Amino acid sequence: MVMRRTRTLVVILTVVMLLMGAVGGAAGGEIPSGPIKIGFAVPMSGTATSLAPDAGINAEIAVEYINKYEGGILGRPVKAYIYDTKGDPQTAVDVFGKLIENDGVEAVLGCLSSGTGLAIAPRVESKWKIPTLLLEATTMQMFTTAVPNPKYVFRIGPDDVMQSITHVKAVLGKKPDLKTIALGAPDYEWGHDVVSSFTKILKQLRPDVEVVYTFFHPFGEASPNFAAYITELMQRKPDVYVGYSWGTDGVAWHNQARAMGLYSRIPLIFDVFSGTAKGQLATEGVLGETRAGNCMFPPHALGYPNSKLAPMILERVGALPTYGMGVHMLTGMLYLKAAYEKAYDLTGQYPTPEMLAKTIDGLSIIGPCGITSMINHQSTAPGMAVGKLHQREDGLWIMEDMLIVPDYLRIVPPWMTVDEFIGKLGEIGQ
Amino acid sequence: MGNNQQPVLLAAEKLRKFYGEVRAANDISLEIAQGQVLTLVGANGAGKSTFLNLLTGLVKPDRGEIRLLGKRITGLAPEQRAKMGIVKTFQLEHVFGDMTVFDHVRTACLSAAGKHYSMFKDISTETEINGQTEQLLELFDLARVSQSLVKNLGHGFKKVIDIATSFAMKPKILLVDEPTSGVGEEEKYHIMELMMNQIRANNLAAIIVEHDLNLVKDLSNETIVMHEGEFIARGAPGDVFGQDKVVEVLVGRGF
Amino acid sequence: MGANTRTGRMMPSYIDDRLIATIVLTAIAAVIPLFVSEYVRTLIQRCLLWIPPTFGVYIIYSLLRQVHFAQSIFIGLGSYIAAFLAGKYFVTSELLILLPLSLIVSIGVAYVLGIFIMRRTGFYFAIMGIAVTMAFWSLVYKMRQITGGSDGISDIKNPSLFGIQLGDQGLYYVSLVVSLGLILLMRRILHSPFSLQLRAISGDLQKAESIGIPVNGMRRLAFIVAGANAGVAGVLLAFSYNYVGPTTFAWEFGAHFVQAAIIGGVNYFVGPIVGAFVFVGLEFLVSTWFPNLWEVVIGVIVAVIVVTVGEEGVTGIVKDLFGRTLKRANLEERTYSDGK
Amino acid sequence: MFSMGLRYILNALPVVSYVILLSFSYSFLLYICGRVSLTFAGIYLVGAYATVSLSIALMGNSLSFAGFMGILLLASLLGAAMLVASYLCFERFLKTDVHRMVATSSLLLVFRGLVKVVWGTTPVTYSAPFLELGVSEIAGNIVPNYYLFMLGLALLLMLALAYFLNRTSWGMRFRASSLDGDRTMAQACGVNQNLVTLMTFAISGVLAGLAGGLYAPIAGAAYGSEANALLLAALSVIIGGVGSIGGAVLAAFIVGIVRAVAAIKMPVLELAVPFIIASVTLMLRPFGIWGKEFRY
Repeated sequence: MVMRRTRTLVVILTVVMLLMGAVGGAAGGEIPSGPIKIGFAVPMSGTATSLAPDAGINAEIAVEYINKYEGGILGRPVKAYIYDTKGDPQTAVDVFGKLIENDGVEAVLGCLSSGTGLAIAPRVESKWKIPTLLLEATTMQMFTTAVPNPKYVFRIGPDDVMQSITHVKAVLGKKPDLKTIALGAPDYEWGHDVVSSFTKILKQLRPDVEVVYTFFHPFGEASPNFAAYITELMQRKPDVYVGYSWGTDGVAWHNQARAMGLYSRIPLIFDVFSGTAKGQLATEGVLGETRAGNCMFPPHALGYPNSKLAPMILERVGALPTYGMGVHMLTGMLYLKAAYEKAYDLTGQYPTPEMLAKTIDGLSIIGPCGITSMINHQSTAPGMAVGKLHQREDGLWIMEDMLIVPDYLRIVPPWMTVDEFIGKLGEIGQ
Repeated sequence: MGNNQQPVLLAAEKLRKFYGEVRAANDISLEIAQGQVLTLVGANGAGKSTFLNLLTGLVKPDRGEIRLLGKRITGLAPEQRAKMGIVKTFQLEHVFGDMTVFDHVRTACLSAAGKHYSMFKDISTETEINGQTEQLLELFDLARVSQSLVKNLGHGFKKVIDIATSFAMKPKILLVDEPTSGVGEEEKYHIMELMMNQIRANNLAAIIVEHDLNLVKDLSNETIVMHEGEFIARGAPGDVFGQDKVVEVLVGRGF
Repeated sequence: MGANTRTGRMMPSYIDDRLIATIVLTAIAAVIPLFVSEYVRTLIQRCLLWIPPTFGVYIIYSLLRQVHFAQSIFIGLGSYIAAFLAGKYFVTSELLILLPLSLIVSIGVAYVLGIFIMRRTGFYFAIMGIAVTMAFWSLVYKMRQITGGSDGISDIKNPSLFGIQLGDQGLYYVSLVVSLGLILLMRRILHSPFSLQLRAISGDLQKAESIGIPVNGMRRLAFIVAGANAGVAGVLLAFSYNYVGPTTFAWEFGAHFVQAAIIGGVNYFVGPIVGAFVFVGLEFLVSTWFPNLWEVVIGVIVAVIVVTVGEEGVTGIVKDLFGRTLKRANLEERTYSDGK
Repeated sequence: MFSMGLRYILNALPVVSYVILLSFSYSFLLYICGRVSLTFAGIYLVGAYATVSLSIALMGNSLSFAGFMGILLLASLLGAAMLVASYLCFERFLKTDVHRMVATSSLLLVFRGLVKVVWGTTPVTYSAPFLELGVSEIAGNIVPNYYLFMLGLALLLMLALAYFLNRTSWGMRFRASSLDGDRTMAQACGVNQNLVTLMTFAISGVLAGLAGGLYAPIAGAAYGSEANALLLAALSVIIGGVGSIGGAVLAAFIVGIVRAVAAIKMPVLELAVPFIIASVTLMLRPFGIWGKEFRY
């Protein structure tokens, strides 16, 4: 009997211990100690680098900012794993594999070009299942054909239609009496996409405006000569020129167009990415946009977090505005921070990747571009603004006379296709 | 060794090659029969090497014709002519330095057998070729260095290797460009002997360019003197070297 | 066999050493995925798939002494064949169809390109290679409707073999088998009459012509062999990324194989294998330790190797360090004096 | 028709000018020393960055054109010094052409990597000299005076080099050592080969550095621009021929103008067209339009 009782006691004790262990395990939602690992897959060599300059430094800045001014995530410092995609989609696949499978990061920010984004997004959804915030990768294919029902993939930066609607509205708003327009873009997928959606939307809203000249210049040639295009452009004499050249292309375009007098000969110029380089900034009076991609810090966002971010960028990169990688990355980090904290608050547990991904969607944060929300895996600011560039006394370029296009005019609702939405644009505008 | 009963093997007709002002070959004609050994002498720049190169096709003539056994070969590439039996050895070092002696000769054996594109066969299974190669190495007294890299061997060896390689092509006519230049006195005779033995044994035709007039007398009983792209004398070496103009060309310039 | 008459030693004979080394290395490659993380497996797979194109560069370099920058054409062809047939316009994902098809296309394209590229040597050959690669690149880049332009073709599903859908692990083993097969084939080719005569061409062009070697034809065939290797690897590379973009056609990509071959050492048959592993491994380490210095590190390494040991490469350095040990495994087997 | 032609020529000027300098920088080295060296493209990159950084540092917003010329001079001297240093420390140990090609092309990687470390990859630009010179109107075409200045400077340098090579005793020594001449003979006649080689590298460096400096105000100093410069220069040498000054100028004009024409008339071919021309040239005239037959 004694034996038996002892045995029962042992069994009961074991069960109790196991139960306690299980409860303890469940309550193991305690925040793990040590730094939180976040991966960055950014172009740091190859052609894309000259276009998305200093992406690596910008990643460091974003992490430094979070650690220094935001107290990390859930009190844990962020440890960044920054790798080079060389701007090449295939290398990006390798880099993501390394970040996720080898280093065990909890979320990844990365991929600038559409190609890189398209290469990794399906893998993230089907295999890796780690929250991934794409920086740009603006192609419409992303959430229509590549990953139609995203769970883990998010995008910071506007999609092509969003930005084109903003651009068309801005141009029409700034110059209502325009008759002719010319468009120029770099010769790669994004360039073709934005030009075609711009043209489509323009035709919808103002069928009478004629596109007199469209050109696609070689992309990322690093020391291009645009004289032929500029001459042709001046001969066609459009009322408005909308240019999408960016990175080194943008710098070269800006220098050459200014020297050849393009800026004084065409009534309105919308240089979507005004030259962003050390030593040479924008041109007074030319239109620019506030999308994070361009980082003309809008005046209303000069407080938090830009008052702290801007000096960091100036110190490390030496140029402001810079191409928006730094801004994107900080936006992404702020989303992640907010998602971790919200998920933890709601469940009392340290979030799994799945919980994290679910939480990110629908979040709103205050970031470098003002209030920004993640709607249907797409980060948007309440309004994308276009305004005239102006250099302040202290040397900082800001935007004046801004025209803000609100979200409901830009975001394609989930129940509509892109074409339907564009077709309805006229009505919605009323 | 002149054997004029044999049919004409190789015929050159009015070959001309000018390099700007320089007349390297000025309407040269020549016929050579099987088994006939000619020596070619002349001062530097007389056009001897150019003449040989014209025959092998390394240099394209401005005009003129070359026939092998009556067949016109003027437009053919060097490698095609080599296949047909016109094989040249070089004056300067033209050897495959990174190969072993064995491989060097074997390359030519393979080429003669037409096995250029044989990619999937292990070379060690080419027993026939390897046998031929070993035989040639024996004949030219190279067997003991067969595994040495060619570039590590002396000048004399390289000459012999070059000649042995040419023989691997089973030539009909051998064009020999200064086989003994830059070789010591003693080796010279050794090399010549090795080569002449084989030429005679196979009853080959040969044109030999040589500087050493004593050697020329031993080599053949017919010699041609070349000057400024033209043949200025032809005949038995003893007779030819007595002629005034020949002395002027050869000796006068020599000093 | 002069140099190899090492009889009376404890070691087994020459050929057995090599066989043992091959078997051991293959066995390691075969079982390693069971023990390592998925990422390391991917990395090894990448190395394996880099070997065939690097061998292509190696053949052109070690036999013809030319620098072959145009490998990316054939990688690209193979990749896009896979992307079109197994991805965009789904026809088949059967490797038994895709691999031979890519082989045939690569050979055809290499034949045509070889007609004019291989007529030139030295700097001109290198630049012609780059020029032709650029032409292909811009063709693929500009045919946006078909190739997807710079966005490429994404979400290519894994292929099947004998009708069985392969997982990532299955793909690894296919890569291993294909790469091993090509290595053995290359070994055979490098010991063939063909490659002996190619070495004659690079040794002395005039002499080669004068012993009747059809220089242009043989060079072209060498180019075809190099291209075919890359074409086959291209198919598997496309599947290993599940993505194909025009950067596969970029000449910078082709230049990587030249760097890998140089690092490995073009004097040794194992050079390309060592080169592929070292290059990919180096990329892994550098991107971890100095993500910003990739170009400097790889540039300095290649430059230093060329200046100090030339064609010997890492293999040569390792051989010098551990000469005796490696001699037993016969890793020092040189293409340059292979006995007979 | 004529005015259209003129327009394309004027549009091509900046490319033409820098390609003249750059391609001759390469072909001069190849011609005199018989050395393939791709380092010149790295020098081009350094020249561009040096010019722009010095301009920003020394001149700020107060431009003086003479000051800019001084900076250009400094940049070209820096280029010469770097190329000579690269020869002394590195390139002279390279034995064969294949080695030189592989090693110097990896040196380019090092150059661009170091540029990234020093300057980052945000382009650096200083276009004041470009803007300050203003524009001219030639037959209805607007052309910045800076383009004309570039072309003038490039042509002037080429003329000076032609004079130097053909009319001076030092030039004779250079030509005696070249692929054309007989190096052993030159040595026997007391031409100091080492000195000639060093001077050739220096001149080549001056040309490359100047090309970078001259073009920098137009496109900014940008990471990665050396690859493009290298390809354009190499293609021009193939088209024009090694060692020929006339060939360098002619090829630069061809490359520049066909690109300008293609940009407007056939944008699909803009990037490919120099390669196509080079390939055709190689088929029809293997040693270039103006070149002589060399070993290369």
